[in-house]
Amino acid sequence: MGPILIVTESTASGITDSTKECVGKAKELAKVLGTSTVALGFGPGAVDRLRRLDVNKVIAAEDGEFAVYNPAVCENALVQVVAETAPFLTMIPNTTMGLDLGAGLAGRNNIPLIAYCSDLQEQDGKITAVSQVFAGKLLARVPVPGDGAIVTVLPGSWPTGEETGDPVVETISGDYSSRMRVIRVIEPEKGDVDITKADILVSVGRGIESPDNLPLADELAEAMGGVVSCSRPVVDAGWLPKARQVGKSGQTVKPKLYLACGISGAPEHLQGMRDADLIIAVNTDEEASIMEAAHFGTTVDMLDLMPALAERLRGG
Amino acid sequence: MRVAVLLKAVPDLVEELVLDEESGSLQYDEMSYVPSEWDDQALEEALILKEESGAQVTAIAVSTGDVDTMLFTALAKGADHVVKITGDFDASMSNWQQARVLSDYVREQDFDMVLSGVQAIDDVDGQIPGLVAGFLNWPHASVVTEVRMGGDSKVLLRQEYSGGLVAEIEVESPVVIGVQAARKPPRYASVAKVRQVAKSVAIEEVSAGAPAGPAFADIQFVRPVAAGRAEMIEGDVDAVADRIVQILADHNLLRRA
Amino acid sequence: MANTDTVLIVGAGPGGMEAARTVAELGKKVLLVEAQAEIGGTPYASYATLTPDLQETEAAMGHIVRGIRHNPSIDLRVNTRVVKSEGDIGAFHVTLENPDATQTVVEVGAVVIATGFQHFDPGRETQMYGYYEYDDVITLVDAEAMFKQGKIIRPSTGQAPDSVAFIQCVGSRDRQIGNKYCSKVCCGIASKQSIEIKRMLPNAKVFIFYIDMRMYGFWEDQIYWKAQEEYKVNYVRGIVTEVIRRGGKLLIKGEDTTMGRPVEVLMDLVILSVGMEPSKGTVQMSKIFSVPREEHGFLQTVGGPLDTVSTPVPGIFVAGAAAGPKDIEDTVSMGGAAAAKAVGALNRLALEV
Amino acid sequence: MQKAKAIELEIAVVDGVELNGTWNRMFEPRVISEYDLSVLEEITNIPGAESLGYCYQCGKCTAVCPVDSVGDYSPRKIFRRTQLGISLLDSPDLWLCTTCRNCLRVCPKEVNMIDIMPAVREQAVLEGKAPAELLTAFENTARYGNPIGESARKRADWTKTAGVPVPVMSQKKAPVDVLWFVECYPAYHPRGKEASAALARIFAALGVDFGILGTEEKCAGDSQRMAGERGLFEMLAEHNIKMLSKYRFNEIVVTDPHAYNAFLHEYPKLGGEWPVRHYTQFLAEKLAGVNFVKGIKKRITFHDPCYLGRHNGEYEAPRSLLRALPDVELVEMGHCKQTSYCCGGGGGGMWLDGFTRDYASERLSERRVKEAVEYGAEILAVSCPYEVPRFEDAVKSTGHDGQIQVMDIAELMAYCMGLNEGLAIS
Repeated sequence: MGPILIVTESTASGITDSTKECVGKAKELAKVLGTSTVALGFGPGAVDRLRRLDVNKVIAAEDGEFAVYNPAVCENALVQVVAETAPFLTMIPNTTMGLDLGAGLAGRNNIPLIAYCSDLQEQDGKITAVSQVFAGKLLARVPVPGDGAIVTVLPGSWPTGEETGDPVVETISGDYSSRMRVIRVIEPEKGDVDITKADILVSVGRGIESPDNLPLADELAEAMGGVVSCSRPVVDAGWLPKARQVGKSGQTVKPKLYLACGISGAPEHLQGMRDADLIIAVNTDEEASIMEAAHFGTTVDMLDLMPALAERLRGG
Repeated sequence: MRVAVLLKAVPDLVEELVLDEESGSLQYDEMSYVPSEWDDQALEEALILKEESGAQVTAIAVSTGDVDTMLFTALAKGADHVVKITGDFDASMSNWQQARVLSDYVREQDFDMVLSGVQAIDDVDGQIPGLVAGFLNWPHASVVTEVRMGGDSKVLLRQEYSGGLVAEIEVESPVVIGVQAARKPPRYASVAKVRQVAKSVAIEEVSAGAPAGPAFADIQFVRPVAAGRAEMIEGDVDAVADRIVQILADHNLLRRA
Repeated sequence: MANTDTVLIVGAGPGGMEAARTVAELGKKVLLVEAQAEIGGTPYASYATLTPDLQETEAAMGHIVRGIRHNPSIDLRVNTRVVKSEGDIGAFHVTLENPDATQTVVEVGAVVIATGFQHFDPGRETQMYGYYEYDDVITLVDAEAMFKQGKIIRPSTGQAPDSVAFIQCVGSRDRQIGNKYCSKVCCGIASKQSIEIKRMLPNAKVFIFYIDMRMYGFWEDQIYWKAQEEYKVNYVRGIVTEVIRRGGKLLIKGEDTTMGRPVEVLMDLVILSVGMEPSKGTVQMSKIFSVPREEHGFLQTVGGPLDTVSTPVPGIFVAGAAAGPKDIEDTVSMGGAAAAKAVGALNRLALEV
Repeated sequence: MQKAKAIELEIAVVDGVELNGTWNRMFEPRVISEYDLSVLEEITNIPGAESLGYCYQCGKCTAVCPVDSVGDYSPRKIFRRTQLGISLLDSPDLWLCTTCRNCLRVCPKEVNMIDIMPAVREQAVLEGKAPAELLTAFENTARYGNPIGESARKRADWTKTAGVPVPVMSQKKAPVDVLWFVECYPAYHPRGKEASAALARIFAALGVDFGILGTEEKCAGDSQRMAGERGLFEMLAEHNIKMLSKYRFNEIVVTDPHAYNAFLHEYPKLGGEWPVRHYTQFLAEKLAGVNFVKGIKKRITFHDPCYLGRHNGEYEAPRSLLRALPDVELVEMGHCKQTSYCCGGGGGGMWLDGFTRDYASERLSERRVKEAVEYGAEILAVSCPYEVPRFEDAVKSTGHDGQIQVMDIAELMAYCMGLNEGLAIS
């Protein structure tokens, strides 16, 4: 059986959590399958970044062409590494990189692809991948074929692995050039709030009562690493700009967490947020229709809860 | 510049997905189909390119069901030409197989660029453009939010990464692009216009054989644990706050230090 | 000794002609005196079509004119002026100046004055519309002369205009120039002319700048609505006060009062909707027959709205625009009324005698 | 003094430099330097929009236009702006009209916004110039048969909550007296569903022999027509006519005045001609047989739906129902019957709240709720399914929660008949 190959991803602050989750899972699976793990990393400093990963082997492609992430160049390198190492599983975080490389590799090397994977389960030496299909409305349980597969893994699927390894380090170089060239990478502008892009939304409704209470929401959002959004009455009152409005006449959002505070949940509002992964509703009315859409609900006063929650999250 | 836009109809999630809970198989007959929303974005970006640079836009769909309205709508929106690939296909046809059929057609034609939605929600491989690019061995970029013409048959792309980072990419055609979003919201084709097009323009039909390729055996579908009505968190403010922190931790939503 | 058989009618326009026909029909003799060579008056001489029905003037009035000429009861004297009058009802001794400059005295029982109006002179005093400076500033009357030729052109170039502006109330409703009154017909005539222009030049842009549109009775839908709805004539509330030459065109300046914004727009042709003033003849007849003029300068009548034709002088009646701004309908009606009253006065006199 | 307004372009390029927002601030030219009549000509050449050119600026419409009362809009102003070369096709004015017909009621020149608006909007939709949220409603309607984007299969799900059998024609397989055309908001909106359930119970109590189309029914489409999607309207009408033609019934009863309007005036043109009544008309005739068991000791006012009242002349039927309710005191608002003001939902307004917000000082529904409160009403009774959600929202946003309730006449009637115990009249 071939090794488990993890295509690693890193940002300015180092290896991503999603990569570490793959590493942890790969190690667990390799152990029961009796195979090894290999991590492939791109870009300058890849050797240093991957040196402590808990894998058996690290392959680093550091040279000039890898100075910035270039989908076609990385795909060329990956195709070669896969040809040489013949992995059983190729795991890639299901980010832009995963969407670039997973399908491209699958097509070029004729390997089945399982995307939007949220779990890999082992039983009797067989691996079953769980893939989110139909926008998460269903999960597909896919037996990984004996010849292996490529899986692109949704961030947040597993706990992150530890960086306590001492792998063999190999660097590769060659002609991976492509007709594709990255001209520049642009940093996001600071201060712009696009609630459709936020993973976490602290959304306030009429229950905020007064604009004087908005700092409570701001502080909570900051503590959670999220952004403040709202329902229409708050915009109508002029307390928050239109760009923050969730709902039929505002934005449609699909965050990982939607914390609805003091929002009753008019159908027009639900239309804009019902696809959030996790919805927690804070509303003194247990019968409010937001409770139908929410996963968790509470009837405590949002104005008390927000600071209490912020304090815990800052403290943690 | 000839641009191919690959369109796919996917099950409409507004309708309940009907599942045989015993066998874990999907009841495809019970589904109603809508154009994949990302394909709509790809078509829009192609039409913007047409307006900017006079590109010739061909919309292509594999006939896994009724795709005519989708193709007529593409014409009504401004596509120059539409192609339906026919064969012994049905709604259960995998993305892999569709990508095969589409790439075979694209290879024979003289397209400079292939645009399609970055995601297709109805299959485990989830992505037509990457597979098509792989089969064609053309360069490919996903999560693209802008496509423009550069000089010398070059194409300029904007690719988005998490955290709001954006890369500007230049690529010599031919290229395959997985479109996340067009620069403008997809345009609306009025019903009158679609009906008029349907009466006056014919869809080109091209037949294809059944594609071979990796297929997953025994995919089982299950419903995620149903959310239903909110689980009420009881207790005073402190108890509730503690519980919410725990829920966030369970969902990997706590900020990591 | 009284002459109860003959009515003198001064002026052979629509009012005078109708008075003459009516007197003749009522069995009296008519002496119809017209200073011009032709009869028919201002509309017949100057207007290509009539307001409000856009009938061609010749077709509408020709048979009336011919009827007057051939009526045995009507003694028509053209190129003839009234120069003097003495006596009273039943015995007016009126001196006529014949075409050969000789004078004749006639005796008549009653008189109908139908000496009409003249158009306001747009060059006068405060009116700064450049009528005498710019070829392409014309009046309603000039426009009618062109319509008679079957065309409308910019006099400066001989070409058809692309844009035409009517300016309403020129010479009317203005205390400073001494004409406080509304001339009554110009809104209708401008609308009628705008329809004619659009018929000849469907692509021309035609504007009417107005203070208020004064469309009496049926004129509202017969001309105003028709011009706007069928002929796409543009009515803009707010009067133009300045016309200056810019390039080969005319820059008109005014205020669009509906929008509350100034207007400075280029036009090819500007048509001044000039109003009515008492004609010279009317002023002279006032002196000759000692009929006082009312405060606006027209012949005075005594009955207010209830008697529109009797003057303060017994036996002397007035018809048409000699008594104030009138459209043709009013003028003709007054002609009939004045004739009836004149014949009636003579009949009463005959009974007394 | 009226000052010239500042205008900002989203992006202005000056010497190759992009200037956005306040950096390219300019002032609207004060002087009118051209009357670009091509624009007026373009608009009035659209079949149906001819009468815009008839306006003679009397201003009667401005006085009665509900939209002008919250903004700067009226047919007179539209004509003048168009005459000055501002194209209605590109102007937000095009989407503000709710087709309430109050202007046409007073217009001496019969400038007919009821014809002009759909005609010009249709052109704008063709040119891709319609607001996005409206297009979403169109797309939903085309796809699901309802503008809300709810599952077509769930159109009859509300019947489960009715508590009485609601026969669906395809299952009943027998002729009925009354074919009840339910419409979208009564089938899907939570408050609409409550009113539908109440009406079903009233029908059952009165022994009405009725049936519904269920999932065979699609939106009647009248508001989509008024909002500029005639093609969509025709598609829906063809579908509904085809479905209705399968069954035998004596008359159609509709919940929605917009559907009433369509069945009365538009469907016959497409071959679908049946006797049709609004449910208030139907019930008003049956009042003698109604057994009221309790009263409502409240002051109730009635909001006339534009498409029942001004469009189709029915003012009395809903009032006769309200007057019949025991203990009720019916009060009239200043704007009532012929002079009633719009709730803001008609002519596509239902799907343009986000757009309209930027051009109005408040929503029309808020104006109306304030008026109802001003006249001392404790219950605002309605008979159009657009209105319960609109007015309930407005009650909250104007701070009148607890002071006035919004109820469909069917809900009130069912309550007094002892068929609506759940209704909380506070």
